[in-house]
Amino acid sequence: MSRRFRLCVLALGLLAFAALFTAACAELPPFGGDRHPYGDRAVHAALLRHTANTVSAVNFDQRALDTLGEESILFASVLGTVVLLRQTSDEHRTVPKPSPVPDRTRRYGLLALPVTLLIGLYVVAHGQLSPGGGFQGGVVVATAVHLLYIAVDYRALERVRPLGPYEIADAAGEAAYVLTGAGGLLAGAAYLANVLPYGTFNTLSSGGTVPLLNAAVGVEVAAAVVVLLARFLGQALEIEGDEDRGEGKG
Amino acid sequence: MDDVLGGLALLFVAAAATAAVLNRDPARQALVLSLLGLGLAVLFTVLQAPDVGLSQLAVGSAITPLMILLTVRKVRRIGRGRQAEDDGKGRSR
Amino acid sequence: MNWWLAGAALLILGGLGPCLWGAATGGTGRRMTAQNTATLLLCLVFLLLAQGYERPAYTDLALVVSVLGPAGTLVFVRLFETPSDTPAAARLLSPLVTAATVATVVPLCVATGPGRAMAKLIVIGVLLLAGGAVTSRAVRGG
Amino acid sequence: MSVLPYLVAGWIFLVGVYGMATSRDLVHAVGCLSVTQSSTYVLLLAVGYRKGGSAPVFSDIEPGSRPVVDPVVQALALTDVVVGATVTALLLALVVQIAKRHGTTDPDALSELKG
Repeated sequence: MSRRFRLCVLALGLLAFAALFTAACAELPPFGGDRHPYGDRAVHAALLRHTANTVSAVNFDQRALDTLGEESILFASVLGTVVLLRQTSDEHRTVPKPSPVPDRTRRYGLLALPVTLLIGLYVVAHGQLSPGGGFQGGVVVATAVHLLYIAVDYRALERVRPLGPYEIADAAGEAAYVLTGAGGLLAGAAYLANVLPYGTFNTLSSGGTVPLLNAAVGVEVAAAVVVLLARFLGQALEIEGDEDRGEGKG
Repeated sequence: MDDVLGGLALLFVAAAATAAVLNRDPARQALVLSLLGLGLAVLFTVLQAPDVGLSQLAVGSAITPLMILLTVRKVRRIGRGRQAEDDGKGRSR
Repeated sequence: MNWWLAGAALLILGGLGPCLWGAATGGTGRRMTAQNTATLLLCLVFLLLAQGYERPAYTDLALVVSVLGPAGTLVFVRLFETPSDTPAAARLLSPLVTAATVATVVPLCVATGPGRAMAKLIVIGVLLLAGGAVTSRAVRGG
Repeated sequence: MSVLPYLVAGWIFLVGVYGMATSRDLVHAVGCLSVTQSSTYVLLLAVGYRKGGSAPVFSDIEPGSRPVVDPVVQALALTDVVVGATVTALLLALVVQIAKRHGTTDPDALSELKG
């Protein structure tokens, strides 16, 4: 199939999609409309369960099973990446050259690390109250750890990042979510049902199981991103293919 | 005022998406992608979805560019390794 | 008419728009300078939006940008292999951003009044100024 | 204004697909995929928006004091943003593998290699 022919097929497909999509837009409810039956009911249900951030309530209470699915996709893709980027037998590790970083950047990195970590934990902990939660806060925490590579040095990062515990934390986060859900079964309700007392509205302990599931997701996401980036960093900076690989295969 | 803000954010996002696709060099694309992430975060906030905006910011500002740039570096290193290998073979023949 | 939202719209149109143009075309140094300026201005946009919508909870976004924005810029500084060819005008940008930060945070502090919210605003302002000072030097290669 | 958000979502989708189909570098194609992905977030949030509404987060406002937008679509988009990033990582890992095996990331050169 020539490139020209392929472009023609592509143009045809894109034009057809554009035409159909524009036609569909005309039939969609108008932007900013006042009718949101699902939204109104979700807000009502979240307030009944004393969860101030209704988005977290939808994620970790009303549709907690969906989030378990999403979390499993995350877990599986991390697993896949780890397998794909592992060191194979025909590769060896080299010690990366330290790259010069200006003193000013180094100082900033060391000061910003605890601040970023704190902000990440704050975002996770307040997930059921204000915007934020395990998914967002976990990524911020993982970014904080990597400030060591970005602003200081790769070897400084390696010292605070023994990979084993992070891999265990990743699995433990996923397991904690599943087990908290099973707690619902033990209490005689459905899987992932919100069985804990709902607490006082707009306090850290409100929302029943929402803060627990939120924290489990936070742990998993943070550990997952650290593990992911560790693999990419290892491949980009340390692992090298053997020179005689081509001859061995041929 | 809401309409103006929303329109501006939408146009910014559309322009950033187009620019991200038209920058064919992956490293430079990563830079435009990070701007697209920032634009999306503003758009989500204007659409009153700060949770999603926060998610987009956390992922788009540092993690995704870092992964793309590390991949680019690895791919280039492989390319250089192959080049050196081929040169070596050519000389020995 | 809400002046805070008008300010945010102005920043998007006059600040982020040109930054996108700068980041999508030209040499590497110019692109990184534009990206850096965009993250710093973005933080101000979030502060203005939070005030304009009367939702103090939205300032969390500004708080996150004030640390992750500089971190993102440092990623690019660290991993771009080509030597920096920063345009001379980049020197003028960092005082401009500093002035814009002060000009945004101070009126916001006055509008919120003393309390926890004001402390948060000041923290964001300080983080942003520190991050901006470090990253704009790093982008210029110093 | 009433259909602009939908049209922008459609445009982002189209431009992302165009980029993927014409890409000469797999890393670039993965970047285009993440552009395409973001069109779904724009569409979802546009559907859930309510004019004059505010975020459905009641840490700083009284419940019922202001109209709020739809939290369901926000929850859908929120998790996918982070999960999408890890899927992007998986795709990038595949690209690294392809580069190791074949020494190129140009899809056209790869299909020539195959036959």
